[in-house]
Amino acid sequence: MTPQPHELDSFRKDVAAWLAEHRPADPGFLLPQSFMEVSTDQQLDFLREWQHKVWSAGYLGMAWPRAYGGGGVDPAFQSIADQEMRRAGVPICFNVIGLGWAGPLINDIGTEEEKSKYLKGILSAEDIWCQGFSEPDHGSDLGAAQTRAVRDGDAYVINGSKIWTTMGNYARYMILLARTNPEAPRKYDGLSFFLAPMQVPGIETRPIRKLTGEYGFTETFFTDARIPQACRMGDEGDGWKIAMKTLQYERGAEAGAAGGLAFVRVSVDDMIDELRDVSRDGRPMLEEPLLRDQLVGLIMEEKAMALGDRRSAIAPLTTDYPFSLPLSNKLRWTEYSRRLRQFAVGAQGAAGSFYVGDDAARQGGFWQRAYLNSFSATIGGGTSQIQANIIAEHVLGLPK
Amino acid sequence: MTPQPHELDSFRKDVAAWLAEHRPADPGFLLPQSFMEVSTDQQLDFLREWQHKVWSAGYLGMAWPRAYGGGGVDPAFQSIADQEMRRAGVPICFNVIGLGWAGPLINDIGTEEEKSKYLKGILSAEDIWCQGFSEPDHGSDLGAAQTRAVRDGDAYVINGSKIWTTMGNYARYMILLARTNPEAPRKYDGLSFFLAPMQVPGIETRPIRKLTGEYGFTETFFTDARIPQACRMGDEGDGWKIAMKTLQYERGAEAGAAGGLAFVRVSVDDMIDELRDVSRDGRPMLEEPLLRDQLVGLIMEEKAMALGDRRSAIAPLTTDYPFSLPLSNKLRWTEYSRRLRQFAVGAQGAAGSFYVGDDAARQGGFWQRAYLNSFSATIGGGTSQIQANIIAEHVLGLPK
Amino acid sequence: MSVIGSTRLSLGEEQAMLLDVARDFCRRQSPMSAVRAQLDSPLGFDNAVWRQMVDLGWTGIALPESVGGSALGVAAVVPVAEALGRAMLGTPLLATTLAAQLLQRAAPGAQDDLLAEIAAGAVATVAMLENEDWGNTRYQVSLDSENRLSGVKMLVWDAQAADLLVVVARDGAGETVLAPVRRAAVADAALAPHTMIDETRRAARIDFTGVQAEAVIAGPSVLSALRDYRLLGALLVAAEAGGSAASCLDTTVAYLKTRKQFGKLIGSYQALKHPAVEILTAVDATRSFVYHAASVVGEEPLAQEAEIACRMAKAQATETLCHAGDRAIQFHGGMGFTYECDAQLYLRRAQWAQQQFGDARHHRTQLAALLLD
Amino acid sequence: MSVIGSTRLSLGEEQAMLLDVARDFCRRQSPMSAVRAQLDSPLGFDNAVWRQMVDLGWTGIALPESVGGSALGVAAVVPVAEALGRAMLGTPLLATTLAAQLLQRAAPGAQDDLLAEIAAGAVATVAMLENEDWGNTRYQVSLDSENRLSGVKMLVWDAQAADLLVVVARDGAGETVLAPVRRAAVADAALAPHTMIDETRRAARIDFTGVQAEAVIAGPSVLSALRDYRLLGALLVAAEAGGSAASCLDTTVAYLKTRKQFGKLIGSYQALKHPAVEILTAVDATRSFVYHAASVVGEEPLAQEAEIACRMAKAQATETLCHAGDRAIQFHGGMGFTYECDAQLYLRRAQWAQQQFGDARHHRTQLAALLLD
Repeated sequence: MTPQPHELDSFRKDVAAWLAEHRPADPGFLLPQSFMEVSTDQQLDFLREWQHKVWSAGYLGMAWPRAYGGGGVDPAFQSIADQEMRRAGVPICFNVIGLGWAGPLINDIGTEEEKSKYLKGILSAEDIWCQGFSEPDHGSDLGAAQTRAVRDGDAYVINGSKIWTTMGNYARYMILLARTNPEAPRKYDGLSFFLAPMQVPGIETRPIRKLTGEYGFTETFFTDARIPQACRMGDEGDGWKIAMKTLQYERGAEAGAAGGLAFVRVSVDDMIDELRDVSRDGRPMLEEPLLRDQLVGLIMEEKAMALGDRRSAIAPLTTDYPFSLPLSNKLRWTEYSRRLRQFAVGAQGAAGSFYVGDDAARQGGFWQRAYLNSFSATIGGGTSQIQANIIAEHVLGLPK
Repeated sequence: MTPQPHELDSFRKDVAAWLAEHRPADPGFLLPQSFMEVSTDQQLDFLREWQHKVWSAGYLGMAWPRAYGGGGVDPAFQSIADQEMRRAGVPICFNVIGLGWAGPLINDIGTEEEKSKYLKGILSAEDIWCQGFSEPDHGSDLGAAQTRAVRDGDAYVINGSKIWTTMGNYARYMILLARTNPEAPRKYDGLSFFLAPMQVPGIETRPIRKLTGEYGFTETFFTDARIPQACRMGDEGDGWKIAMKTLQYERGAEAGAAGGLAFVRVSVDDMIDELRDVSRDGRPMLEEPLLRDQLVGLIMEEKAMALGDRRSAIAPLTTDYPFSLPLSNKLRWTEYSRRLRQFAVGAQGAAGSFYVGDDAARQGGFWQRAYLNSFSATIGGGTSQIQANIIAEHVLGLPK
Repeated sequence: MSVIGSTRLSLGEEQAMLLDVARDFCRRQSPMSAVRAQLDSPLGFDNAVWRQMVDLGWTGIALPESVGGSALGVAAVVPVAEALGRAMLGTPLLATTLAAQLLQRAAPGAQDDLLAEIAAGAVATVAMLENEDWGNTRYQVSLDSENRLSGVKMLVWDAQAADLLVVVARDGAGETVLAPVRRAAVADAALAPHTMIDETRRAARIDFTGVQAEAVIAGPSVLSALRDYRLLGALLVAAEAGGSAASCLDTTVAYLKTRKQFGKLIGSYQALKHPAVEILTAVDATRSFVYHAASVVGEEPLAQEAEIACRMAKAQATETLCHAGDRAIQFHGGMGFTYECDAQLYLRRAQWAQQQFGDARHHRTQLAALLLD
Repeated sequence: MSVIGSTRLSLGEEQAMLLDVARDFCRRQSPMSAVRAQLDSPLGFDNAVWRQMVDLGWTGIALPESVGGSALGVAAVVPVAEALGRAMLGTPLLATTLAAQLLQRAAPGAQDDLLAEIAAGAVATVAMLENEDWGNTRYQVSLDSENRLSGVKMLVWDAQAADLLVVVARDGAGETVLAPVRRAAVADAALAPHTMIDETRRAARIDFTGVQAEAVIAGPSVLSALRDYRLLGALLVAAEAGGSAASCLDTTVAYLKTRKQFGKLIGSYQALKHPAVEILTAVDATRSFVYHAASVVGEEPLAQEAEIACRMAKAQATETLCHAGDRAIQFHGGMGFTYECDAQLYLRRAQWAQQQFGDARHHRTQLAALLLD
């Protein structure tokens, strides 16, 4: 039953009111802009409490079944809640691998038992999930994964290592892609998919220090780690198919995700507001013609993306290359974000050479750290170069 | 015997004086900026006369043997003459395939007979030469040439076609790369090299209309055209090696070329001078901050290339990648020229939408045509994309 | 207040229908062979095609019903302009539409006879520019007390085909006025056709000295109408350029899919495929800006939101087409260097389009003031 | 007169020797492990290495022989700065050289005692900046009639290691003066180390309130010396950044030659190799500008030719290193995102370097006036 516009309107008001009342106070330390930036216990505790609060208020997992902690309503409500959270600038709902990847997958193809066991903990932030796809030697080439899972009685014995495991040191579960059949003729056919517990002997995580100097990812080592056979999702050999499936949910509530703010989108607005008082050559920076023109360029770029979102909903205006806007979304946004942040550091003058921890750093070094962190998005999830290949081949139809 | 500095100085003064006295008057029609732009009989006659004059004065082919029309002096003199011709802004010496490619080759590896027969006509501009390397289906991939040369008695029978033949309709001779052995295991080994006459039955040229609307190139068709066996240079199968050798002479007199101005180098200086009186938003264009900054960028780019020429002569300052400056010269200059000319068209405001032939076009539409013609250099002689590959592989050592 | 501002973007039913009809019409009437057939012609278009466009009502799309128009606003001309650009079909539709807008906005209701002629197919154009500077608003062409003009205008679009010329002039008091003039009142010798870099276009230099104006339109609405004219001109050129950029990309992509070098389809090289993706992104941005502007140009005079939108559309479209045209030549290799290859048509169109109604630098400078001050 | 201007570029014998010696010294003394060992250290450099540099005479390269220098001019410091940058070796050599230049140019002959200390290895630095604006020349830090300072300076390079601080201040009459101050005269609590984005660098905020100056240098040569100081600072940072950009490129190229993805060395993909070529071209341009500037900074005060050259060097170096550092991270993929990968060192250095002595926008704006007006 499609919700009525007036229902949605009144719901939007409710969310806005709740957010206005419950938005957390500034904790006094920099909050992560994305789930890939959770590097201290302090940040984790804060975000866990916030997500629990959002869920308790009924604004997370709204379209998931009530039986598993969800709200059982139309996804349109969740989309509105997400929009309002973005508008209000509240912190992220950080359990993203659970909310956006593992949860929707379990909802979609999981057994009754799996649903009962996992879904509520994802929403409540009790169970943190991580992802074990990438391996040190294979970066963007997921199909080449070498981590082995060997059947032994009612268990699989795992050996190998995974890298870029977000919150691997905090996670209770991992969605794991491992090779059950190294002899399969096509490398993709030898992979299987697991909902693996992290607290078993033989699994160790080593924090990876990011270029920012902080943490947030781990490398995960498996040494004869035994996980129950029941952890396997689908049949042996279905791993690649299921892993690809999990990537579809990223597009938000309408696609099955639990919702919540997955990352803070930094806007050119924020930057201009923040830099209004910077002085250049004795005058306000915003009077400098070259800088003004670069700002116009950034504003136009961001506006073009916002307008693209609108246009993509109007069929006659997307006839040439219908997949162009959705498939290029990641490339456009992540590269824009990187350049925006890089610009913001450069625009600060001498203060741009300070870093997080310096009293004189603007906004505590926010832009400096944000720029360094921006590469997680231009590299992770398929580098920008690979994204460009995908668009060239799948949108323009150019040869491989 | 290395010439003394004072000899060179005094020679430089002589050339400058001669040029000041003999520089041709404005002919009233746009002159070609390069030998690839000779599109009318009027232009050809003018350039032929000019080259003959330069040669008669002793300022062309100075380092070639006196016996064949040259001057028999050190190449340093020719380099100075070339510099002065560039400085004076006189027209080009247009018979470039002869002066810069075929001539040096004949000097280098030609027989006594070949030298006597060909060299003087190249210098005097009596014999125009053209080049037959590229073919319609193979663009930059010279090694794939398919034009056939089949030995028949004391002749070769040529069949096939060549494209981008500069002045093919005016030329008396062609340096021709043709396949004598289609069975050779490596495609490069089946090619032979010819100094082919153009005025024989079975050779026809079709002018190619350039994007400017003008001519300057032809396509050349060979239909059972018989050329004497004696035209072959080197042995059968030496074609690729000899063709590659001809490319080395391009670097000027010191490398064996006859000298003379091969093309007019358009500078940012010329552009700024020309655009000083353009008005924008009611004020002089040169007061506009964005445009000023773009000009600073172009000035810096051109200055960096001029400085690079100086630096490349100082060994301790070229240690990292010794071949970087020489091997990237073509890419840098041709791409810069394209962008400079594109900018010059754009900077003109409404007048930039006029073309050659319009009375209101600035400088008779010079920049518009120059921009369109600039692609001959970013495409011909190996596209910019191929140049970048060459630099990546041969300078940086990146894998193929 | 966000600098991003309004993100309104909608497409009305009539607009959608016009987009559909116009693309179909252009596909049938204007294959590249037809475009090339007009490159040397005096008027630059096929009169039979123009008559069909008139019969389809396209000259009246933005005119009131009272003069025979369909009152859909300039927003509905946008999809038609885009379709014309896509097919590189040169007709006086843009010139005529813009001249009618100028008349209508400068003297609402007062020029209905002329507007009715235009809706019925009379070709109209505006004579505004006097030098290369689109930012200039101090006109030298003057009107004496007996309504006689003197002075020279340049780059008058489609002057060769025009029935009616709207001349921007200053009167004896130095005020900016509009003077409609019949083409018949201009001696043939006073009209000198320009040689355009875009050979699908026609324009002329006209010496109006001694020409008698039909009427004089004065008053404060003239300046406001001229401002709207410049902005709507920028928008329609942007819409058309966006269409041209889209088909330029298609042409380039088609070549990349079929041409082989070194044994591989050249479209498989990242040095060509990644720039093609960049052009696609720019074409997408152009289309978004153009239809956003079309969604906000409803009011008269144009609101600031509309001004921002029109300027963004023109700045984006201009840079996109210039880049797409330039790369089209390069990526076609030797073929791209020939007159025969369609790439040159787009490059020339790009050079023309960037110079109409102000280039990207001009609009970006204005945008900086609108967005940041 | 050509806007291209002078293209003088030469390398004297001493410069060539210094280049050779410095590259060799840095290669031995500053492998990446040594650089990393200093990232957390209070002073940011190894004092033993610094002493060797002093013993090699590097602190006196540009000082007169009368104070124990070798009188080779700043031109001869350029190859050393380049070598330091290439090895990412952070020492107070640039700070000390520039402080000595400022003293020497502001009061020729009058500060020979201090200069002799510097030539002998005393660390010196300049306290000039008071806010983020390199274009600011109106100083708030003031000097009272008893030569006591008040006010706060920021971004004082190597303040933690300095023996001598040259404070730029205004006197009671509002004139700009220089006040040399012993580090010992500044209370520890008045010096707050900055946290730098480039962890090889040290700088501090210093509250000079109540500090007694050793002397006061006044007169018209102060402003001229400060102008030269800013330009020479730009040049030395450019030289150093050029060295860093060159080794950043080497690091990236080495990775592209060894890392495989999808079964191929990633350096074979044009999406990576062509940008690497662009960086190479920019590194080449930087080096040319830097040595050109070194070839024309002979005169005191600096001629306009030298001003243009220093600004071009800084503008080019800044943009080159920012781009090279950014791409180094991206092209190293996941590895580039780690602290362990050297790419981050270059990116951080780039962010630091662009902010010292004015960024590219600042210098390009000045260049426009110098070249076009």
